[in-house]
This record gives sequence, structure tokens and C-alpha cells, in this order.
Amino acid sequence: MADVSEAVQDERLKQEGFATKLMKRPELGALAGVVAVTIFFLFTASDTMFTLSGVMNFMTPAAQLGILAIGAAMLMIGGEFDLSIGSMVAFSGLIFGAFVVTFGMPLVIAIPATFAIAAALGALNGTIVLKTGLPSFIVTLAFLFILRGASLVGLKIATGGSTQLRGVRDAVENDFLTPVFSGDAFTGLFAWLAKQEMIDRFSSGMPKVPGIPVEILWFVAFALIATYVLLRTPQGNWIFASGGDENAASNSGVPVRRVKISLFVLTACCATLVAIITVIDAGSTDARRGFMKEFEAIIAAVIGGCLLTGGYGSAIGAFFGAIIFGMVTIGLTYTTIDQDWFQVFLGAMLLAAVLFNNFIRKRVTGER
Amino acid sequence: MADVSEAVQDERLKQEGFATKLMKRPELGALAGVVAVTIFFLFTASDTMFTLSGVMNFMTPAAQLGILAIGAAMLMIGGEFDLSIGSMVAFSGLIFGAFVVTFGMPLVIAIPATFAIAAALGALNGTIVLKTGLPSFIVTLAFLFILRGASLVGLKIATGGSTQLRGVRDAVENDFLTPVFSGDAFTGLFAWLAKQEMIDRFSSGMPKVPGIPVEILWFVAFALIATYVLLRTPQGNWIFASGGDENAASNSGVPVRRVKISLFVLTACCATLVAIITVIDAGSTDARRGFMKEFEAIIAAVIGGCLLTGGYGSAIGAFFGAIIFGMVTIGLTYTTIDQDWFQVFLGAMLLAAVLFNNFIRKRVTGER
Amino acid sequence: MAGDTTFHHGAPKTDAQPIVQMRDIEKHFGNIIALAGVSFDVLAGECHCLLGDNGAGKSTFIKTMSGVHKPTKGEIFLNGKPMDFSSPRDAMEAGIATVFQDLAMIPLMSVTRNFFMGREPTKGKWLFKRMDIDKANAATMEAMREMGIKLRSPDQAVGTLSGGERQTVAIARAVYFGAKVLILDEPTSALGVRQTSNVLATIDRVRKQGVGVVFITHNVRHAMAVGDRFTVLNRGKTLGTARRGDITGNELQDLMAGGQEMAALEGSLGGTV
Amino acid sequence: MAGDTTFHHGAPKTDAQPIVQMRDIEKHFGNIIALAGVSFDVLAGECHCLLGDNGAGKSTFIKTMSGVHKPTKGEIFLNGKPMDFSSPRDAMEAGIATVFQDLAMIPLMSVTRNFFMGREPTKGKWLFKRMDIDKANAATMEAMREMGIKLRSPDQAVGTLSGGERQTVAIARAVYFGAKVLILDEPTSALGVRQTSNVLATIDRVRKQGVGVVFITHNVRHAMAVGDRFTVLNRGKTLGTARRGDITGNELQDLMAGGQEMAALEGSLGGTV
Amino acid sequence: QQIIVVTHGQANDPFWSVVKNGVEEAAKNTGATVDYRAPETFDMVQMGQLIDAAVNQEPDGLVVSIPDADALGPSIERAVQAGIPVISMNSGSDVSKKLGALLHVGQDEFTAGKTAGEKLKEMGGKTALCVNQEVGNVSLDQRCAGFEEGFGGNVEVVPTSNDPTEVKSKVQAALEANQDVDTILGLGAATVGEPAVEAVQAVGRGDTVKVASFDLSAGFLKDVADGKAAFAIDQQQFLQGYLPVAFLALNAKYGLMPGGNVPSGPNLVTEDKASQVIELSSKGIR
Ligand SMILES: Nc1ncnc2c1ncn2[C@@H]1O[C@H](COP(=O)(O)OP(=O)(O)OP(=O)(O)O)[C@@H](O)[C@H]1O
Ligand SMILES: Nc1ncnc2c1ncn2[C@@H]1O[C@H](COP(=O)(O)OP(=O)(O)OP(=O)(O)O)[C@@H](O)[C@H]1O
Ligand SMILES: [Mg+2]
Ligand SMILES: [Mg+2]
Repeated sequence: MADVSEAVQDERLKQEGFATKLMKRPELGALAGVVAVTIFFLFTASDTMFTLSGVMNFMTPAAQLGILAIGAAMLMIGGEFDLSIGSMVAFSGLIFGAFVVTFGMPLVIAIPATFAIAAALGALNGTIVLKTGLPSFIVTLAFLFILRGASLVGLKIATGGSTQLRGVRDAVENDFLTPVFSGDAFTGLFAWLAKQEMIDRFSSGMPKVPGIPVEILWFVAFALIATYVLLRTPQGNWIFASGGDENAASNSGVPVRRVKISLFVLTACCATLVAIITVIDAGSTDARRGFMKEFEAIIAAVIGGCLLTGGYGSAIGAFFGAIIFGMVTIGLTYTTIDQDWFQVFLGAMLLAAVLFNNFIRKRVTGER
Repeated sequence: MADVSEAVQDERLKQEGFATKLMKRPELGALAGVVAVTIFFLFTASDTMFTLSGVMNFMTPAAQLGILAIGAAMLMIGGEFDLSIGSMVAFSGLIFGAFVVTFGMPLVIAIPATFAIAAALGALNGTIVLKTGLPSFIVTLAFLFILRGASLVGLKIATGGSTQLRGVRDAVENDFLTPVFSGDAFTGLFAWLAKQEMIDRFSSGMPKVPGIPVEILWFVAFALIATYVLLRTPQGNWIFASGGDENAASNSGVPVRRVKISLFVLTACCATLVAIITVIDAGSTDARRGFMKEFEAIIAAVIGGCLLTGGYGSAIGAFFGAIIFGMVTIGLTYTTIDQDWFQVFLGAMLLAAVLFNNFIRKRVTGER
Repeated sequence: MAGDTTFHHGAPKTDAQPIVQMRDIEKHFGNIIALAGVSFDVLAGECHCLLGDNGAGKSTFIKTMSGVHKPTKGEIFLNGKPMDFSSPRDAMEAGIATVFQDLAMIPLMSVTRNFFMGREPTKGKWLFKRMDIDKANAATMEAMREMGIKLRSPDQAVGTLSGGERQTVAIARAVYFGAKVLILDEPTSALGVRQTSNVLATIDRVRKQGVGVVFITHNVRHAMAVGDRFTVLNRGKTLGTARRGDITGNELQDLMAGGQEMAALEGSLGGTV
Repeated sequence: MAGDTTFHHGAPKTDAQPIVQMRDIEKHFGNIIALAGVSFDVLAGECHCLLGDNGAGKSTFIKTMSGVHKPTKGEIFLNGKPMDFSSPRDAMEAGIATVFQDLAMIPLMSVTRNFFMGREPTKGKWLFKRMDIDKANAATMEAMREMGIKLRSPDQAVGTLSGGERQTVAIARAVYFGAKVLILDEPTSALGVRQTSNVLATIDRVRKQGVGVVFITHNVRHAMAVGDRFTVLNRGKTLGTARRGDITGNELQDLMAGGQEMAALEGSLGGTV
Repeated sequence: QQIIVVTHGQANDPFWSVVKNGVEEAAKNTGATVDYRAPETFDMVQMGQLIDAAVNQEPDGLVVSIPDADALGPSIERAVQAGIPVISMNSGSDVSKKLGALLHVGQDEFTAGKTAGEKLKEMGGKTALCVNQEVGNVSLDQRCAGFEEGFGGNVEVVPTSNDPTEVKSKVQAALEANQDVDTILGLGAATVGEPAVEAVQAVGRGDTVKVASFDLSAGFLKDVADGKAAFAIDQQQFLQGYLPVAFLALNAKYGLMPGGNVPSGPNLVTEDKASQVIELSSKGIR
């Protein structure tokens, strides 16, 4: 430790403010984007957007996307892509729905079984990538199509012809695990707060926001765990190393194959978690679930500062990236902008958020 | 030259067959995939797939995709992405349609004007990427949304509320430039061949194939020119260098910025060419045109051997990649496979084609 | 070939069993033959120098030894037992530490993270087992200072280090973790005067601790300073092995130049290499 | 600081006007100060050696000279006129050729394509202006052979070359295109005996042709062999400039080690560096 | 006999999967070999190519939907010229005859939208949202346009994706942002209708906001039956798949063909009828 403090006194170092130090972390750069977007909406959107219920409203899709985005970010840091995430959401949803509805399994069996199947598929993805040396882009792209198609076929088999499998909510209603994966947490607290008139409530006296949707808790918890793993564990170091330079990492003794396969398994499991949450929440699953989510997850990760080339990025960045993306897509509905212009604004705001983040970071760190 | 032949006699070189030398070229690796896919369809598809009309039928979409894919491949070799290609197809289509239908311009003005606007947008993309140092993925993603949204808005303005602009065919019917961008070439030859019963014809006596669709000619010509530029000109060398290592290239005196901006302009122009061809051919344009084409173009380029990290790939590879993709998507409809299974087969065949290509290359070049 | 007669083929059959023995290693890359049958061994406590012209195959050879390449032909014995490393990690676990010529560093990662990459120190138990960052930082700074480099901060990205600083990190890392065999591929090429003498001193020190060192260099003086045996490669083949004392610096220099006559130099430059 | 007294500050005010003159160059990276005011010049026909410990700032300094970095402070004069390079291409066009320490090569590209990168020879006119591949291949093989490397084929990817082969390509390239100033950042670090003497001979040759050479090295003998003046950097500052003959190799060596005492070495190693 | 069906709706689209089920049932009943094909997205250029591919196989009958007469016209005319009997379905009733199709089975999207609009206006709506899950898909855009015309009041189009969570959040946002909204029309029951009902419940405006949706899904029908939603607009798209195939099969066998177009909808499913159709809907028949 003596060395460190000594080094700080090195005459070849300029003094560096606390803000500078903070902003240098890729984790926190993306925060600037969130702030920028928030300020924009504070001026342009209806006031209801930043009420408690408004915040929950945009945080719910952000959380679902964010769980995928953090998985995608970790995989990207590890130097690979998974384009099959979105299809995996549909496929896991089908598997889970079939387990619960068609076979009537209790959640305590259905959930681990679904995760196991997803993990096996993730491992298959990873194994093909590593064994053949093909780019993961192309391998997982194949799985994008295969899993999407399999979901359709499976749904038709499970339902006898429809593309929507229903009845999940009824099937799991009384399961003790249901509250972990769906609905709202802290409902008691919120009801109490509403009684004290500390939060908005309906005329019936019910709180407008019954609680915190569980996906938000999952999202936050996962972001914290992922950050901890990336920054504080040997495994995190291996992920950065594998993505930074596969050869160098392998030559230094990092078990690159194991790391990468684990990451593919992780993204598959993230997709499954989202699938389970959304399927229970919606009570049904259909063949289009998760459509284009792989894309959005990668977008959120890149907004959050991940490099497409691997080896650089952060889970917290993806966390904020997902929030930016969620805020912009939902937030524009709160404004009076003609919705024909929706995509124009979506694009412009994403660009503006990232530019702002970049500008702040450059100013603060004095990069040329 | 003496050196080269001397080097070949070096005792540290094994003799190498002609096939090996050929297969080492990334250009030709993708050919193996085409062969594999052809063999598959020879066994499974209706015989009509490989008749003249069948071939023209799958080559037409392949050609349209291929023009985009070659542009995307060159940009990828140069180390950047353009996710706005697909939206650019819609946007250019709108601009072109509006010029022709709403303003009644002749093609000789409308086409250059459309290209000019597209080129300006491409240059804008490139300038933002280079000025800000943001990843091109995120910048062009913003343009994906912006241009898609602008097409919608523009269409509504141009048509007074509809998202479909019609009447292009009537407007350009008598323009002398129309045959360059639409319809079939060599129609006279084909009619004559049909008369001689050398090619299939309908019972009415018309040749089943009236000619070679012009997009196929554009596609082939563009592939040849792109290959020539990449392999035989200084500019091609600069593209590889810029994508291989931007710093090293710039330090060696390659005008990296100019190269990259030109490539962005090129992809925008490719999108515009496809837009003009399809708009004249279809006689209409709508807000969904080119949807997901950026993605398919990148897929075709990657199937053709381009690296996502830049600096490696070929135009001919993208050429074959587009043919593989076109053959598989259209070819599956010639089989008796149920449409529900379409995506499963699409994914599996893409994977199989790439795996086969990879396997052959490894066998031939003896990589470990 | 002036060297052929003066170069005494070293007699390796001595008392000690070699730690690593390589027999008739060949390595082809596609149609390129990089190694055409090379035999080599390292004893405990010796520094065996591997010398040769550029492109002779030295790096390729030590890469087969450290598990990066699988040899196309040939056998590797570790303590007399045949070995078949499937990854550098295997070799590392078997006690072979390597400083590669390209250093095997991740430019985007910090010095500390590179230093401990693959072998991170941990603290805590079970779920709370985590990297001991403070310890790692301190150990890195200390190891670097021992080599004569005073880092500004252990958080600096390796990509922003100077060439010599980077090379020092790689050497310090290999030495830090200890091993039975230490392979150094041109470790001093980018190093300053002070750092170079530190590295040579380090080689001498670990050799005395019983570690077998394989030392690749183009600098005859460095080789003569620490080498016990000298093997010269030329165009993928070995020209033979000599023991210290059996060969002079000048003879060695001629052999290293590929057994060819030295390029004639203007008077002022003679003998400076 | 043993060196301070014995190190004669070179008197640069001579007859010739310097080709490149740099005044009080500073360069900061974020909060890291890499150069804290360095002045330097190169005359036509001289070899000016830039020496110093690892991390002293040598590479950073020559990068400001060759247009890679913009200096944070300070001025650059080319033939007496102030210059402000905005890219390496500008510097190149002004006649400054550089061999960077990291070589500036694209691993995936062939040797020839790397060799001519940015300055491809063409044949044909107008639309048919194309790369003259045969000529480029022949020129590459020839230039490499002159440096003592016999390539197998000009099509081999640079990424598969050995370290020394790669470095030779970079040097041959810089020399091939000619320039008024040639900057070499540790050009001989990975080179074999024969290649090194070729490079030193090349420096000598181009110097005699009136080119100003900036030569960075850690090897005192190489510096003494070809250098006319010697400037030593230490921790981002210059320790001064000496002319050939005003300073001995040993004095220089001490200065290069950062003006500190040499690390004490075991007897057998003394004086080998 | 071989009959080929080319539509603009993907096999995994809830609406079109019902069409496809109709096609399959007709195939089973008539014994014809039937292929169902569609582009992977709403892509008129590719759809034209698929029709060309079908014509190349010279089937005994061709069924097409015509969302863009300009783009598909030449391909359909080529089929007619090649002597293939063509029946159009779903969209394109206005151009069907002109292009040479024998007849049209289906319902015009614009008219259906208009019908829905009129009905909702009748129910007292003044300010409406038209929730479009695929902006730019002309047939969906036409539903909104027809709705606007029939409804007469203030209509805002809300563009969304296929993701139920996002749809729910967006509808909720739109409801919060504009307290005047009293009517919501979804363009797909499963993707938009169900989440829209949830959003209305979540903001506690179930009693003031009327929700209607195109097409059927079991979930949405249940909402209709429970009174949470007003009605669903049913095109009976099963017929759009079944009838043309049956007609063409009979045509090939006996040369029979009805004399005019067959309107398959619109058919409003309201509270009283909803519970009967739930079962069929969850089997992919309605
Ligand atoms: N992956 C590869 N593919 C093809 N050729 C290769 C590959 N790796 C090395 N070679 C060739 O094998 C030969 C030996 O290379 P190697 O790196 O072992 O040389 P070296 O003795 O370490 O040289 P140096 O002293 O310059 O580092 C070289 O000629 C090189 O071009
Ligand atoms: N981009 C950068 N960002 C931060 N620090 C840098 C950067 N580039 C160089 N440095 C620091 O500046 C100092 C000088 O580096 P430089 O590469 O110029 O040293 P050098 O004299 O060439 O050393 P060597 O002999 O080892 O090559 C080093 O301490 C290095 O860590
Ligand atoms: Mg080497
Ligand atoms: Mg340096």
C-alpha cells in the first residue's frame, strides 16, 4: 500500500479531481446520458412521467431489457456476441409455459428445468463457436432463426394450432414461487404509504403504484452482482482478458474456453429469466416474444460504453444504457410530439445521449 | 520477379496444390458454401428451382441483397458498420418516389439528385463517427431510427396521409433511363431463344424468363468492380489498412478519415441503388422497405468471410454470401417443408453452409 | 560456414535428468515449415540460451514448449514423462512459465490485472471469494520496482505504458509466480540499461535457486554473461549445442548470424554489435 | 548524479540550420505528464541519438515530431518555419519518415501491402490506375534482402512473421521511401546480429546522403557506433546534449540509466550490458 | 393438385397463423397439396419474388393477398398469363378483378377500421388511441386510417413493438399524458389488445376508457366477456385461408367457381358472443 501512495506523489502526475476520477470509470459515464435524457423529458414531457407510477412505468420495460443487456454486455466484454437472446426469450417462454400449463409442473420444478434447457442451449452455442472457430455472430445468428422457428412449431404443438399459449397465470396462481418472479414487491409498504398519503392513490384509496415490480429488483440485483463479478473477482478479470486478446489471455493461463462458454450460458439464462418473468406477468406466451431484443440488448450495452470489439465495458454501463433506452422509448409517449416522428426522435435522442456522455467524459478526462 | 520464384524454391516451404492456393483466398472459401447449399436443394427442392426461371427467381433477391452486402462488406473491411442501410433504402426510395411522382422530375435529374442526398447522409454518418470517436454502430443505429422515421413522415406528407407512395411505374414508363434500372436485359435474345425452344416458355409462347433482371447485372458488375478496387488499387489497400489497425494505418500515412467517409458514402449509395431499382420495379414504395436489410447485408458479408473486427474479408465473399442467403430463403419455398419450420431450416442451413465452407478451408490449408 | 568446425557439439549426457526434453520437434504452418526437427533440453539450475537469426524458429520452438502450439511431429518429456500440453494453462500448471516475445498482455487492462491475469490472488471464502486488489496492487508495484521501474500507478492501462515498461511487467509476472522452468523470449529487447542488468541478475538468481532457464536473445554479451549452454537454430534446424567455455563470443556471434559471413561493415561500425 | 559534471552540454549553434527543431515540448495524457519541456534538433547529415531509461518519454517525444501526437505545449520548426502537423501523413509529406516502436504494421495484411501502405506504386492511367503488384512484390523482396532477411514470399501475412522479420519490414519501408529526416525508435531491438549490423550500416549510409537521423536505442555500443550527438531524456525532461567525442560510453551508460547508480550486479555479470 | 398460398403475413403472426390453419384444414379436406408462404417481414419486394417462385412451379391454383397492387401486380399478372387460376384474399378487393384474379375472399382493412370507428363513436368515444404494433405495414396503417375516418374524433397513433411489456407501458404513458383519452383501438388482439386492457386497469380508468381490438385472441375475448374490453373485430380469417383453397381445389377437379367475391367480415364480437369463441380462438381457428 505504501507504493500506491508513493506513486500518487510522483512528479509526473497532475492532481486529479474527484469528479475526474469518477467520470473515468466507464460505469459512470453512461450516467451522464441518463441525466441528459431526464432533463430533456423534464422540459418536454407531461408531468406524470416523473411521478412514482410514471417512473415504475418506464422502469419495467427498462428492467426487462436491462437484464438481457447486462448479460449481453458481459458476453461482449468477453469478446463474443449472442444474437439468439431474443429468440431464446420466446423459446424459454414456450418451454416454461408448456411445463407449467401442459404438464402442470409446479414452479419449483419448472423453473430449474427451463433454466437447465436454456443453459444447455447456451453451452451448445458456445461450444460450436469455440470448436469451429467461426465468429459467434454467425453461429448465434443461426440460433436466432432456429429457436424462433422452434418456438412457433412448439407453440402450435402445445396449443393445437394457436401461436399463443395461455393459462399460465391461472396455473401458477397459488405457487409459492410466483411472487418471486412476478407482480410487485413491498405491496404492504406501498399500501401503508398510500394510507399515510405519502404516495399517489386512486379515489378508491388503493395506491396508484401497488409496489415495485419484481423485475426491477432482479435488474438492480443482477447489475450489482455483475459489476461485483467483473471488477472484484478473478472470473471478472478473465472475462476482460478473454475479450481483450484471446491469444494473450490464453497464453497467460486464462481458461478462455471455459470463460466464454460460461458467458454464453449466462446470456441464455438471462433470456430465460426475462422469459419467465414476462410469461408469468402476461399470463401467456406467443411466438413473437423477445422479437429484436438481442438487438436492443446490444444497443443498450453499447450505449453503456461496451466496445463491440470486446475487452472493454461494464455492467453498470449496460444498466444505465437500458434505462436510457427504456426512458426514451416510453418517454416520447408522454410528450406532445406527433408520434409519426417517434423514430426520428428516438434516434436523435439516443445519439444525443451518447454524444453528451462522450463529451462530458472527454472534458473531464482531458483526452485530446 | 526473380525473388518471388526464388522464394518459392525456399526449402522451408512445402509444395502446395493449386486447389489449396485457390481455397486460401477468402473470396473463394464462400463458394464452398454455395456448392453445399446447391447440392442440398438439388435433392430436396422441386426441379423448377434450378430451371432458368428458378435461378433468376432466387438470383433477383440475392442481387438486391448482394449490392447492399458488398457495400457493407467494404465498410466492414474498413473497420466500421452501417446499420442505417435498410432505413436508407426506405428513405432513398421515398426521396426518389417523391421526385418522380410528386415533382414529376425525369430520371436523369431524379436519380443523381437522390444519390446526392444519400451521399450527403452517408458523409454525415461518417463525419459524426470520425469527429466524435463514437462507435459507428451507435451512430448509424441512430440513423437507422431517424431515417426510418423520416421515411414515414415524408411518405405521409408526400401522399397526404398514406404510408405507401404509388404510381412510380407510370411516371417513369417512358423515360429513357428506366431500362437501366428496372426490368430485364437481353429481352430480345430471350424471346428469340424461346422461339427456338432453347429455353422454357409458357403455354402462351412467352419465354418463362423474359430476360436477365437488371439488378443481377448491377450485382455482378459491382462485385467485380469492388473486388478490383479492394485487391488492385491503392484505395483498396487503404481500406484493408484502415480496418486492420486504424492507428498503424494512420501512422503509415494512410488517409484513414477520407477512406472511412468514402466508405460510408458508398454504403449509402448502394442502398440508394437498391432503392431505385426496387421502387421502379415495384412501382411503389412504403415505409417498411428495406426493413432489416442492414442486418441481412451484414449476415451475407460475414457468411462471405468478413471479420466483424475489420481488416479482413472480400467483395466476392459477400457476393457468394448474398447468393447463399438468397438461395436459402427462396429455395426453401421450393421444398415441401412446412412454412412453420422455415426459420428452423433457414438457421440450420446458414450454419451448415458456413460450417462446410470452414471445414473445407481448414482441410485444404491444413490449419490446425 | 566458418562455425561448423569450431562449434563443439555439447555433450548433454551428464548426471542430471533434464526437466524438459524435446525431441525432433517439427512445426508446419500450412505449407510453411517453421521447425524441421529440433531437439533441446533444459536441466535444473542451468541457463540454456537459444540463439539464432531472425526467423530461425526460436519463438515457434519455445511456443511448442509452453503449450501454445501443438508440434506437428516430435515428443516432449517433462521430468522424463511424455507430455501433451493442450493449452498454455496446462504447461503453466506443469511449472513452465513463459515470457512471450509479444508479451501476452491485454492493452486495455490495467497493469495489476495483467500481472495477475489467470492467477488472481483472492481473499474471503465461498461466495465472497474475491480478488484481493490491494494485495495485487502492492505486489505489482513492488515487483516492478525490483526490476527498476517505478510505475506511476498500478491502474494505468498496459496499452499506455512504454515499450520497456510493458516488457518489464511481463518478465516480473513470470518471475513472480515461480516455476520449474522459466522461458524468456528476447526479454531484454526493449529494456533500458538498468532494467537489462536487473533482468540478467534475476536470471542468475533464479538459476541458482534450481530453476531451469531458457533464454532467447540476439545479444551475444547477454548470452555469454548468463548462459551455461548455447543452442543455435538456423532456418528451422539446430546447428548444435555448446557448453560455456567451449565456445567464444565471436564464434557464437558468427553462428548466430546464420553461419554466414558477417555483412561487411564500414570501419567505424565494426565490432559494435 | 554522477553524470552531471562529466556530461558536456552540446553546443548546437553551428554552421548548419537544423532541419527539425523542437522547443520546450510538453505532452500530457490526462493527468499523466509524459514530457515536461524537451528541446531537441536534428541537422542534415547527422545521426542524433535519443537515449534514456524506460518510460523516459523518448517514444512520446518522437511521436510529437512525426505528427502522431499534438504537443500539449511547445513549438516545432521545420527548416526554420513553424509547423503544425495534424496527422502523420502531413509529417510524412514534409519529409519525416518514422519507424515506430510498435512498428505500425497491420498483422492481417501481406508484407508487400504493409510495405507500401499509404504510398502504393501504381501503373496505368485514369480509371485503370492500379497497384503495380509485381513491382511492389519485387521491391519488397529486394529491400528485405538488403537488410539480411530472405522472405519466403511477399504474400505472407505480417502477423505470421517473426518479431525480427517484422521489424525489418518497418525499417526497410522507412528507408525505401527516402526522407529528409529518418526517425528510428529502437529499430534493432528484435534484430539478429546480421540484421543489426545492416541497420547500423544503413543509418551510416543515409546520414552520408545528407539525411538527418534520429536514433533511439538502449544499446550504448550501437549509439556510440553511429551517433554524432547524444541527447538523454530522464522522466520527461532532457538531461542535456553531448557531441561525439565529448563523452565516453561509460558516462553515457550511467546517464541512460536515469542518472542513478547502476544496479549492483554479481561479479560474473558486470559490464556485459 | 398443388395449390400455393402467398401472403404478406408471417407464420408466427397470430392473425396469419389462423389463416394458415384454415389453409391446412382445406388441404386436408380437399386432399390437395398446399404450400403456405410469406416473406419474413412486411416486404413487398420479397413477396413479389415469392409469387414469381410460385408461378415457376405452375401450380393448379394460386392464392395471394394484395396489400400493394403496384408492387405485386406484375407478378400476379404473370401468373394469370401463365394460365394459373388466382384468388385474392384478405387485402386487395379493389384491385383483385383488374389484376385478373377470379374472386376475392376477405375484408378490406380500411372498411373494417371504419366499421370499428363508427361503432366506437356510437359508444360515445371522442378521443382515441390507435395502437399500431408495426408502423409502416400498410395493411395495419390502413386499419388506423379507416378507424380515423369512421371515428371522426381525435385519433392519435401510438407506434409500439411486439413486446407486451412495452405496449402496456406505452399505452399507460399515453393514458397518463392525455386524460381525455376514452377509446383505444388495438391492431392485434394478443400483441396489443391484451396489454392495452392491462394498462387501462393499471391507471384505474377501466370504467371510462373503452378498448377494442382487431382480430381475436383468447385472452382478449375473455376481457371482452368480463366487460373489460368493448369488442373485438373478427375477419373470420380462417375463412380467408380455407375458402380460396377449397374453391381452387374444386376448380381444378370440376371446374367450379363461385360467381363473386366473398366478404369474410367484419364481424364484431361483443360481450354476449365472446365466451363462445374463446375455446375456438385458443385453438387457432378464430
Ligand atoms: N503462424 C504462422 N504462420 C506462418 N508462418 C509462421 C507463423 N509463425 C511463424 N512463422 C514463420 O516461421 C518462421 C519462424 O518464426 P519465429 O517467430 O519462430 O522466428 P524467431 O526465431 O523467433 O525470430 P525472431 O528472432 O525474429 O523473433 C518465420 O519465418 C515466420 O515467418
Ligand atoms: N497514451 C498514454 N496515456 C498515458 N500515459 C502514457 C501514454 N503514452 C505514454 N504514456 C506514459 O508516458 C511515459 C513515456 O512513455 P514513452 O513510451 O515515451 O517512453 P519511452 O522513453 O519510449 O520508453 P521505452 O524505452 O520503454 O520505450 C511512460 O511512463 C508511459 O507510461
Ligand atoms: Mg522470435
Ligand atoms: Mg519507447
